[in-house]
Amino acid sequence: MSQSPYLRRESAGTLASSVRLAGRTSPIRCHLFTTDHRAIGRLYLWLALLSVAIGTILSLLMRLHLTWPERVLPFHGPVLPEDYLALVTIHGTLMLFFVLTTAPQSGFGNLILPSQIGARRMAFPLINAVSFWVIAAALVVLLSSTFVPGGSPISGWTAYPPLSAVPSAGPGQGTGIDLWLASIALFAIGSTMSSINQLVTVVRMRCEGMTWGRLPLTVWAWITASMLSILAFSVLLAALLLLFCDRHLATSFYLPVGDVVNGTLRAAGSHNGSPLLWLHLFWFFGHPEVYIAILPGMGLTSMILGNFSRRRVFAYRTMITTTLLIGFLGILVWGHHMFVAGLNPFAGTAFSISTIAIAIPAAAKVLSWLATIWRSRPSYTTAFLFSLGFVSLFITGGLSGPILAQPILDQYLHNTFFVVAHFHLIMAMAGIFGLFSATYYWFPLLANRTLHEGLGRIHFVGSLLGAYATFLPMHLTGLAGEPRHYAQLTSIPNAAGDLLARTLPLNRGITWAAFFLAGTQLVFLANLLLTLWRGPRSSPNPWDATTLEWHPNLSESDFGLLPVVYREPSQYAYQNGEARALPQWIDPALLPSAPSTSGDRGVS
Amino acid sequence: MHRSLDLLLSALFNARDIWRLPVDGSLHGALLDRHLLLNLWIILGLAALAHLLLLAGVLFARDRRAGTESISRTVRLEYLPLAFFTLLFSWLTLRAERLWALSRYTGAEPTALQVEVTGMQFAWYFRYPGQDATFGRVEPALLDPGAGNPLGIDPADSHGKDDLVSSELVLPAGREVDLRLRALDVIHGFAVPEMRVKQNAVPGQTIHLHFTPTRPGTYAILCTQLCGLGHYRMNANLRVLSASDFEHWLHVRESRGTT
Amino acid sequence: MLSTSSYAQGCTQCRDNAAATPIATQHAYRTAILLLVGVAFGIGSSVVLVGRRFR
Amino acid sequence: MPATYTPSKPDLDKSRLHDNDNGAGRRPPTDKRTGGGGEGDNWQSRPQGQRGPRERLGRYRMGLFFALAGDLMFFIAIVSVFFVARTTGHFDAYNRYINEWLPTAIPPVLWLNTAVLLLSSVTMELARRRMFHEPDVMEEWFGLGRPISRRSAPWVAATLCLGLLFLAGQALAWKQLAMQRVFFASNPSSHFFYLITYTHAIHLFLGIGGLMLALWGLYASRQLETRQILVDCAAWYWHSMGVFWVFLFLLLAYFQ
Repeated sequence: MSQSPYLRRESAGTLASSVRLAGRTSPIRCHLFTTDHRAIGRLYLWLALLSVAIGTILSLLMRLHLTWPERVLPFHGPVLPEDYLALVTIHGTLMLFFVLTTAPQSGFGNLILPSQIGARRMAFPLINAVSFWVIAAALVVLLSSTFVPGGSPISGWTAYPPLSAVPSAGPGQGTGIDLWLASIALFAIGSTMSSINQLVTVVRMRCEGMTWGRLPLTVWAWITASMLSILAFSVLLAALLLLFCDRHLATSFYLPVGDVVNGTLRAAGSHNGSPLLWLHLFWFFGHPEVYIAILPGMGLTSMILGNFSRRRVFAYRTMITTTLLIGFLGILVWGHHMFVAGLNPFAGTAFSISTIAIAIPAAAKVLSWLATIWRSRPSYTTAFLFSLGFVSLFITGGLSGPILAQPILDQYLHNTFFVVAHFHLIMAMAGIFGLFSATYYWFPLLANRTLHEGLGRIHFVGSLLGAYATFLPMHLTGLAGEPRHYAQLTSIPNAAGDLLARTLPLNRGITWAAFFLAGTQLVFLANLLLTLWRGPRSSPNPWDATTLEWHPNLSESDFGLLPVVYREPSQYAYQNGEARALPQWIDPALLPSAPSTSGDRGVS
Repeated sequence: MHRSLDLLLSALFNARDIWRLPVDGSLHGALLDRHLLLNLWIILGLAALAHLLLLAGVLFARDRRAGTESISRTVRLEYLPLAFFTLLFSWLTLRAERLWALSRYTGAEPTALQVEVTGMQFAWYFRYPGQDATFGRVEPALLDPGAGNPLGIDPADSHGKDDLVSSELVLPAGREVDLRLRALDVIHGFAVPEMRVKQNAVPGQTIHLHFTPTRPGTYAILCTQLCGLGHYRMNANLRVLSASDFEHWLHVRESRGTT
Repeated sequence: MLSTSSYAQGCTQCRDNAAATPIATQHAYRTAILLLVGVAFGIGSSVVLVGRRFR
Repeated sequence: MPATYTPSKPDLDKSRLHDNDNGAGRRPPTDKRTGGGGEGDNWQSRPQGQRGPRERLGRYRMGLFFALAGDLMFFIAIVSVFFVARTTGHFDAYNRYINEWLPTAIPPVLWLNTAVLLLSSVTMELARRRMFHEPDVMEEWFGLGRPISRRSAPWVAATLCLGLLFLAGQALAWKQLAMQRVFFASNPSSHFFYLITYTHAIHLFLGIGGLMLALWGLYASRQLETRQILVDCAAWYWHSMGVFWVFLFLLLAYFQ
């Protein structure tokens, strides 16, 4: 393995292509207004990093206020209930849209997806750049809602009307929520454009030999998520439009007759809308959105477990099928958010069954992961550890899903902290672990350097302990009856005060754990900065990976060469107990004495 | 078989302290709790098993090559467990649906006590129909909390004259109650953890919810759907009284109302 | 004891149930849900079919 | 630990050189090779992204189709709300069941508009066909001027005019309704009438932008394929808006 010029030329190649496209060497043009997919991917990741930092600080403020409401924050004064709800809303919106959707789907999607299918660029580079800037504008609009009279909206990321439709329903429900609407509409448009781009890239731009069966599972996840994005975000856009009309054009799609908010009779007379319509449209988007956030993590975990176990991903074809199946079933299950929302009870039963059905492909994935690593002597890199963490969190968070999918149990658990625990484990924490895994794994492609493994391990152990310490006890406070969205648990009158006070000791523990979890992330930030500053240069294919993004000459394909693919990913030849990686791009004719390595099925 | 399962489950009832469930004060709560605890133990077991497999798989090394797949291995490791999960989840869903149908598919008994529950930012109001057993007409335009008419009962309707409006829900133990949930402004969530019920009150809709409180005591009624800045303190008391105490309470309230 | 308010039931409940979900509305919801799901499924399947064409 | 096979020189040489063919030159823009011949000549077996002149066109067309699929979901979402709202009633204070839905009378001019829009689809299809007329393509490739642009542009311009006519007709319809005191906020059914016609009009404005871009491209762009893409995508978009309109219009006319 001679010293490959690949990595040093990589940035040069990127620069060159940007220069060629931008026409000038101004660094702003190169890095900010670039149409190069890697540069755009990096921009997405910076945007997500900024959002996750803000979102985490907001969540810590929420925990602080929830457990010690009498505390006065420096520079702020007392936290009012509406401030707490604004924190909830912006935390949810930031994390779900600007972190869990952009980072795995658009960030790593841009950085890695074209390389993984052997394409030189995305199908529509310009549209790619535009969609980034639309999403960046969405972030700016969202954050600007803090600075308008009334402050940020207080109706949560789900923005149920009439609370979100009537300006008098609370502070922040005036200009604040208008900005929120604008932000989400922009985000929907940007995401749809970016998804179309990815879908076309995968369908049309695969290199020679890259058949559907040979696509890495990450790519399968990305295109399934893209498909869901196209379907779901359009419906969200329609829902937002109707809400906008209700707010400003005196219609009443979501407002019933005789709705009296804050003493003012609204929609008097002749209109009869229903808030349930919003719930239907929103969750038709909202549930696929959850899969958009988590599918890339599932794909990546599969690939990383295979890579570091030096094995073919167990039941590869089934993994592809289950990815698609989760995508399709994901369209069918939105009603499980509405079991107690006033739906026909028969609809509850129907949605319950479709929801339970989705547990089966999810379970298939877990089984496949377990079988892939089973007694395989894996190498414990940080990326692998985070993938293991993903599996663990996915199991723990996922298993409470079937409980919540049973309407009779949801009748007790709906909107309690049990639900908060469930979706934070399976979506937020598993999603973040997937992102960390991706970061540690692909950092050599991001910055030509390798993140420090020792710090990475500390980061992993801290994060895993922190995640479980924070979110496992939430199941218990939820079972004890603690509802979501409560600004405080103390000094509440009536029997409710006693009920909530009982959860307080556990909640204090959760807050401490949350601070520990957030503090651990400082290790990651330190690792990131240290590595960017003076980290070790990475070797061309430091993980002995088999997928195309590690092709040593890929970056030079700008100048003419495209790889050819000969086999599925994660193929290995076993000799004397050693596993040799057979990258997808190596011609079988060039392999020295490889008796049983040909074909897609691997070694049998 | 079923008997022994019941025995096991009842043993696990004492585990309520582990799971921190509040006491159950309703008739249907016992079955719900049992199903919930069954679920919780199953997922705890599955989670533990999966993590054991994960750890064992990582810690006990073997030949890497042994991990390659064959058809029999795929069936054994993937499809057999999947078939098991399908059966398990179907069984749980079936049990759950039976309970769901029991509580939601049919309305309350004709003899059930009628109470109307109205949610508004940020309070619950409870209305009893009074002697004539009929709720008076309400009109949004007549809403006037300052004048003691928070629900907008139409004074022109004779049915409304004897309606009792209370800020706490008082129920007799052992009698089914049929709640009619309404919301004036935004969506509210009517939840009584100790009664194991929860149902959103949606403006523009009247939604029925019925259950039977069995255990006298004072319980919390919460709002579980984000309804604005006062959401966290939108609550009320549910007082479950013995039948005679309830009759007494109703009598006192009614005589106070007419005088 | 049952006397005080046991007569409210009969008609009020059927009226309220009807108010909550008239048959026509139920039907409309069903149509709407099928429409949304059907089109989404159609689009999803055609994406898969398009993918198969471009092997 | 040579766990990865590093490709050697011959390996790299084996990867085929990518031909940067964008349809602008070197090869006729319509491919006449039959395939089945020598190495790499079989068009269909060649890798994605390198199938020659129509490749970029196909990519843009597919992107547009995915976008239109999303757009279809947008309209379907509105239509499904339409179906629900149409039948939703409520009980008033006197326990009467009230359904406020009063069907909005369709201004007759909409029938004319529909005809205009359908006609514009025909002209657009003519423009699109002209872009792929092979004798003309060859003529241009031989350097005999730009007959394609010349023959297609009038049809695009005609579509543009018809599109503007349609929008003017819609504006007339809105004005007629306003004169009958039917506004956006008047009634649940008028909500939908205006919502559907407005959103469709916004889509048509985008389409008109696309047509103007195509018209400008026909004169400004030197690459034939770029012009083909512009006209082709504008045409498919325009056709879809026509189909959407017929669907929405029938909904408003017969299913209110």
